[in-house]
Amino acid sequence: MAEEQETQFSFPAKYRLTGEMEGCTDERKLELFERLLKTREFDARMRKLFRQGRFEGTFYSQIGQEACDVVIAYQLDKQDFVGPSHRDLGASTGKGVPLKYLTAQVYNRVDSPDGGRYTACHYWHPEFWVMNPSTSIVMNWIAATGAAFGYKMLKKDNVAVAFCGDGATAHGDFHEACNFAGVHRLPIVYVVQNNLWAESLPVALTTALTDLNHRADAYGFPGVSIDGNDVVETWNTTREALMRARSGAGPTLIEMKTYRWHGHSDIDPADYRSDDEVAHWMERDPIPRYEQYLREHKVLNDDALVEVRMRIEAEIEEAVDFAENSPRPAPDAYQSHVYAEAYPGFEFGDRNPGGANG
Amino acid sequence: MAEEQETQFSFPAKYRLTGEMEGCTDERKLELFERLLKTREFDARMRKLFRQGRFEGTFYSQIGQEACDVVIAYQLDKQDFVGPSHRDLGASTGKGVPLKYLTAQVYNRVDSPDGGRYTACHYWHPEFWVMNPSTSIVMNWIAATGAAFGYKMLKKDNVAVAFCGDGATAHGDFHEACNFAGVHRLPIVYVVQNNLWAESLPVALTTALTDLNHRADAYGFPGVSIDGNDVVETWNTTREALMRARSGAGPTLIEMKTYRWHGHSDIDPADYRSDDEVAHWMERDPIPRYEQYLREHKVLNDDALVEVRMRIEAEIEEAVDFAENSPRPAPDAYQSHVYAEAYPGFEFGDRNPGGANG
Amino acid sequence: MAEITYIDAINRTLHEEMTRDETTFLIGEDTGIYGGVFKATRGLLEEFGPDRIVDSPISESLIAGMTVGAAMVGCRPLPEIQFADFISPAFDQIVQQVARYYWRTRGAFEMPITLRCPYGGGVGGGVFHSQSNEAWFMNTPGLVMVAPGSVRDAAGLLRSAIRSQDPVLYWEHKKLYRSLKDDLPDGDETLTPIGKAEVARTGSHVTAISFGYTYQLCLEAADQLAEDGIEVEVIDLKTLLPLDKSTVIESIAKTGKAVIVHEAPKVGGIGGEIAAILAEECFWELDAPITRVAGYNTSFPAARTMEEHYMPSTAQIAAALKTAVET
Amino acid sequence: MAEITYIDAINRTLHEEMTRDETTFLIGEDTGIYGGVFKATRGLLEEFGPDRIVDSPISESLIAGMTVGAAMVGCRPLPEIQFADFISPAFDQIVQQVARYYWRTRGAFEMPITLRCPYGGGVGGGVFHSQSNEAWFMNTPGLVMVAPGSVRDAAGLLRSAIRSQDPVLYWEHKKLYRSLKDDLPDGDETLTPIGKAEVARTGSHVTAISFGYTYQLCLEAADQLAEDGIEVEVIDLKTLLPLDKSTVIESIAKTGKAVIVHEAPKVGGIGGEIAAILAEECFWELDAPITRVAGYNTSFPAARTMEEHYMPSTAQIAAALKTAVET
Ligand SMILES: Cc1ncc(C[n+]2csc(CCOP(=O)(O)OP(=O)(O)O)c2C)c(N)n1
Ligand SMILES: Cc1ncc(C[n+]2csc(CCOP(=O)(O)OP(=O)(O)O)c2C)c(N)n1
Ligand SMILES: [Mg+2]
Ligand SMILES: [Mg+2]
Repeated sequence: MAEEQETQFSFPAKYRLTGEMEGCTDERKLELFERLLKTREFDARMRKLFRQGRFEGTFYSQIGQEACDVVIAYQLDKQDFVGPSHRDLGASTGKGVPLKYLTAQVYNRVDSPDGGRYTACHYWHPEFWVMNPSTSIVMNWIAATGAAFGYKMLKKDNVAVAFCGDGATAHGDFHEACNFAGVHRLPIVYVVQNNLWAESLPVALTTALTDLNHRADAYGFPGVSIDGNDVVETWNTTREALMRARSGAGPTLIEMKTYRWHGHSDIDPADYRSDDEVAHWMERDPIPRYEQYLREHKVLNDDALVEVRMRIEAEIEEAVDFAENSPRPAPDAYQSHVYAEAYPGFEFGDRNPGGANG
Repeated sequence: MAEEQETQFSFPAKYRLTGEMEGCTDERKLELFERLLKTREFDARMRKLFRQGRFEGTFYSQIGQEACDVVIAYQLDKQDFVGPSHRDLGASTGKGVPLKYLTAQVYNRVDSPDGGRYTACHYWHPEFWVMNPSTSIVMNWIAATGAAFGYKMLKKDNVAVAFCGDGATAHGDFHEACNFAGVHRLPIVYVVQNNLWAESLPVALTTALTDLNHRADAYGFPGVSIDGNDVVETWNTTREALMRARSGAGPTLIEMKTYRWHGHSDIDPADYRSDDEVAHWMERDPIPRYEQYLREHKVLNDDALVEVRMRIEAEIEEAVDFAENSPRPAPDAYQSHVYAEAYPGFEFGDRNPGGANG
Repeated sequence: MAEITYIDAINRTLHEEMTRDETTFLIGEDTGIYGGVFKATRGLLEEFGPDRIVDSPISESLIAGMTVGAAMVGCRPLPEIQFADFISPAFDQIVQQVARYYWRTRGAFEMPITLRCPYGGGVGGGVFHSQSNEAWFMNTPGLVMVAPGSVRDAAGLLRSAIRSQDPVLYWEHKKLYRSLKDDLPDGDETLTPIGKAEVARTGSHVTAISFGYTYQLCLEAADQLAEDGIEVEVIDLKTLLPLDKSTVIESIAKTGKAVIVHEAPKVGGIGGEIAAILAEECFWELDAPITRVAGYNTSFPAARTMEEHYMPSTAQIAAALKTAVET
Repeated sequence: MAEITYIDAINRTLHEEMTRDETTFLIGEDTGIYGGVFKATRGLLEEFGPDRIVDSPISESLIAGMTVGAAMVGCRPLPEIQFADFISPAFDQIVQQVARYYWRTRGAFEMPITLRCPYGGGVGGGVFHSQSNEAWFMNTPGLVMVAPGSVRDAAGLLRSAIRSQDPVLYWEHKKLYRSLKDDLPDGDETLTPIGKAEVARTGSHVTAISFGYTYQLCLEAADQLAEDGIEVEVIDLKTLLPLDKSTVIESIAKTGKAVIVHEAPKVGGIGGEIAAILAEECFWELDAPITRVAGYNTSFPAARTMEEHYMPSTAQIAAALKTAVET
């Protein structure tokens, strides 16, 4: 079929992946592939459902950037802390959060981890230690730094991983978090996904730097820039950074060069950028590049791919059903969990005392 | 006399100043010396007066760090913008603000530029374009960046200079300002005075860096670290940075290694640091080093020094008299200039309507 | 004379005022190339170029704070915060620097800054795209806040704010952007006075006090109640800080009853300040408890079912007004 | 049993609670090596070491915000802001993240965070070392605020705050640090309940409602007025958010008159919320206008002459109470 052909041969030779994935068994290579593809397919399906008006709000597509967070999230222990940003679907799928929670989140339904009160499309799950991301840019960076501090203080072996975009690196909180982590050599890996744009802002208006790894030069820990669409390089770099963090050697900042294929959100026509630019980056699609690598290494063949696709298809189908059948939250369901303790004077409020309230 | 001897021979040979001060006439070298010495003597006198209880509040001594801001401030045009921090006496004295305004500020008297309403010891003067510094660390950094933007937008030839300490570089606003200035190549020079301490915080707990010039690596403009107690090096480095700024080439960040001899403020015993450390830095006192340089270059001799000292003494005497004779502000004098425009509903407040108010 | 929307009134006024005064510049996120996420700044980059229409990095503290230095050297800055929800990183610069600098310098430097701030719920955005944060700034002398509730004032208050020598937070309600249309004559240069509330509808039974989107709901509620013979006086505050006390007090002298309406959570909302003024300065004129109809004391929820529940409604306002009249 | 100061009560409670719970840690500026600029954290570094007593860089946003992640993984964080004036750079993290995270996660993560905040004027510090900023946070559901006005509560509220599962801003008044001394039995483990105000002195003519330093002034004013036969009921709010409405309302039911006292500027101060509650919920019990005695609507001035003028005084409070009684 045409699609499969495309995934195998559509990119120029120079984008062919080479080298070894350190310490990665064939089995895990394949599982990683499945998570990547699942992330892609899930995202594509959500976009379609959004255009069909099946859920409200908007949708932030991550297509094109999957390798940046799936690859590192996949390597984490369940108790490791993940601080995703607004586009980090792969932080959840990479770590193995079942898709049904993610669809329920997108649909803002009762069965999302927050019961539909928090923003759609902000994927998280408390049991998987993927934090509820902050819409407010780079707040998660500070929170993840705090988690890394907590692990260190409590003498736990876990690490934290935080994600942000190129645009987010201009925010004051980016600086305060990195600086603190540098001073205290916290067990954390910072991932900056440089997709060249922050909404409509070109990266040249975010920073005078060409390579964002130099942000780390200000904090006294290593920074490195890699091709975030190269699963092999991403694997090896993140693996090393995680080992550094776990060994007590401190933080690493990794700039991953990547690209979002679609608009900032799905209501953004993204006409601030050229078709050529988009085409150039689609050629560097991380998934077919990795697929070919797996085929070359005899880890994947047509049969296996069919199986993988079927499993993904089934999970997505089920997850969409789950969300669509999950009730919309009761109108006043948000009136809980403001405080953990009870206070005599606290009231949610009553707009029409004595009368019928809505 | 003993003091003079000391200024000439008390520091080790390795601290002897060498090289040329680019583009600086002998006359200006001498005037610069006078400003440095004036800054020192003024500060010492204020410390004495504080211990005598002649004014309230506290006092932030700058002794030891004078070269860091006097040298650059001295080179500015009157319309150039200066954003000092809480310790930057030299930003005002260097730019030529008459001492009487500074004593009046320290004494919080009517004749200070703000009539005693703003914090003592926060030297500024609107006509000399030394902004009213923000006690809140590094706020001036943002304001000066805004001024540099303004100059550029309005196509004025002026530049801005901002000062902060090592501790301030950890603040988010430091980052946002530098980053923006880098993107827009603003006409600004950023001076970080690394005096090894931020109150009681050693610089190693502010940053994992050894040299703070690397903060600039994150912003894509040059950073340089110099001996801030070496007037010659400071002159040449700041001169070049100012030329860069004026020519449109953008910002420079200069880390000046220096030391505050006394406590954070004059109520701080500073017992968090060793006597050895203090002694080591007193040996590197910028003023005698520069004095000897001037003597070696035949710019200064005993007679000239006596004259300089007499002028300084006289100005300080006069300035102290001025402040001490300046009235304390009327109790309600702060009840003005909340708004520039008139609003029918605005009231300063009246605590006892109908009764006697205090 | 053409009908234009609230957001187009903003856009047009920005064009006009930036043409009028060459020292103005606009800085914000996605305000240039994109023309603003709501298109409020559409066409400005093309007209005024990148020196005056600055697409800022994601640095709200810088956006708000850099205006102080720029104003000092002679500019008239027009910063924009993309969503009111993201004004909190700029809070420090606004309350400590922008608002106080004129006072701190005893008048040496005026701060002619207008910071635009799209706020409010009802647009399906969840907790970070729905907040009404005006109350955070009420305890900040030196700051002015205006909040247009009509197309005329969207233009008139913005024009006044830009020409003012004081720092003004201009609260524009996202739900009014395209839902509100009105005539705005070409070339109209109306300056809505800052610091003055307006009795938008007269009535003698009860006073509804509001601003922005909920002011429109108050008008609707007044229409509904008129059918029952209840005459509601509706006050559009327009300026939130400093509040126009006398207009409100005069109205209460007439009606004796006050219902204050806003969207932010009730506790700590600006309704408290208004109620306190009335309870202090026209206590003897009041003949019923002062009621506040406001947002619930929680964060703003995302799912549509909950969002609808959260927003004050015309029916609830009408019910509160009726209860007050029947007291 | 020994007399100790307000600040020593804080210091002692920190020692005790940090000993009791090994997941606690303290982070702030100059809190370790220096023992705090006011010495509130003296001796903690020596006792608990640098892992648990963190001398932070000058990064208030980090100080406040990092506690969220730390709390999630099992810590009980005790951040300190050096002066309340510098809480504004942390405002974003506090109101958007710390206060809302429990709600956002529908209870998945509790936020047992106690942020200490030295506030208030009268110590000669000028505009950046004198502010009373509590009102900024009043519109933030999810946040708790306490403000001890006595030595007992300095300990008792701090202990309760630290053991609470909610994020608490703990406002400690700098002027009370050493001016207030009282008995505090060794080993005392009193937990002042959060959310409860206290009728600290009973009276039937008028109610003075306050907290912190001005609560002490209210007690003084009540003493003075007692000599004229005026019986003032004094309420120490203790918790500012969520307010204990019923204690205040009950008192007004008795006295019919309310004078609210705080140091922050009057407009937009928390007195507005209290007045609004009274005007809404016990309107019929009121028989005089509600008065607010508060800071003037300007920034806080530096020179001593002006500072003294700015601070509410016992005489002014007494005068306002008397006026209310005579109404
Ligand atoms: C504090 C804050 N300011 C502004 C926004 C609005 N906003 C949401 S995403 C975004 C751009 C983010 O760009 P980048 O960090 O590069 O991430 P990307 O969207 O490219 O993944 C902006 C400005 C926000 N969410 N938070
Ligand atoms: C935002 C803010 N936080 C904290 C303080 C309190 N404070 C005043 S000076 C200072 C240390 C500053 O250190 P540094 O920047 O190195 O300057 P130095 O005093 O050494 O000149 C601190 C923490 C402040 N003024 N502002
Ligand atoms: Mg991006
Ligand atoms: Mg320092």
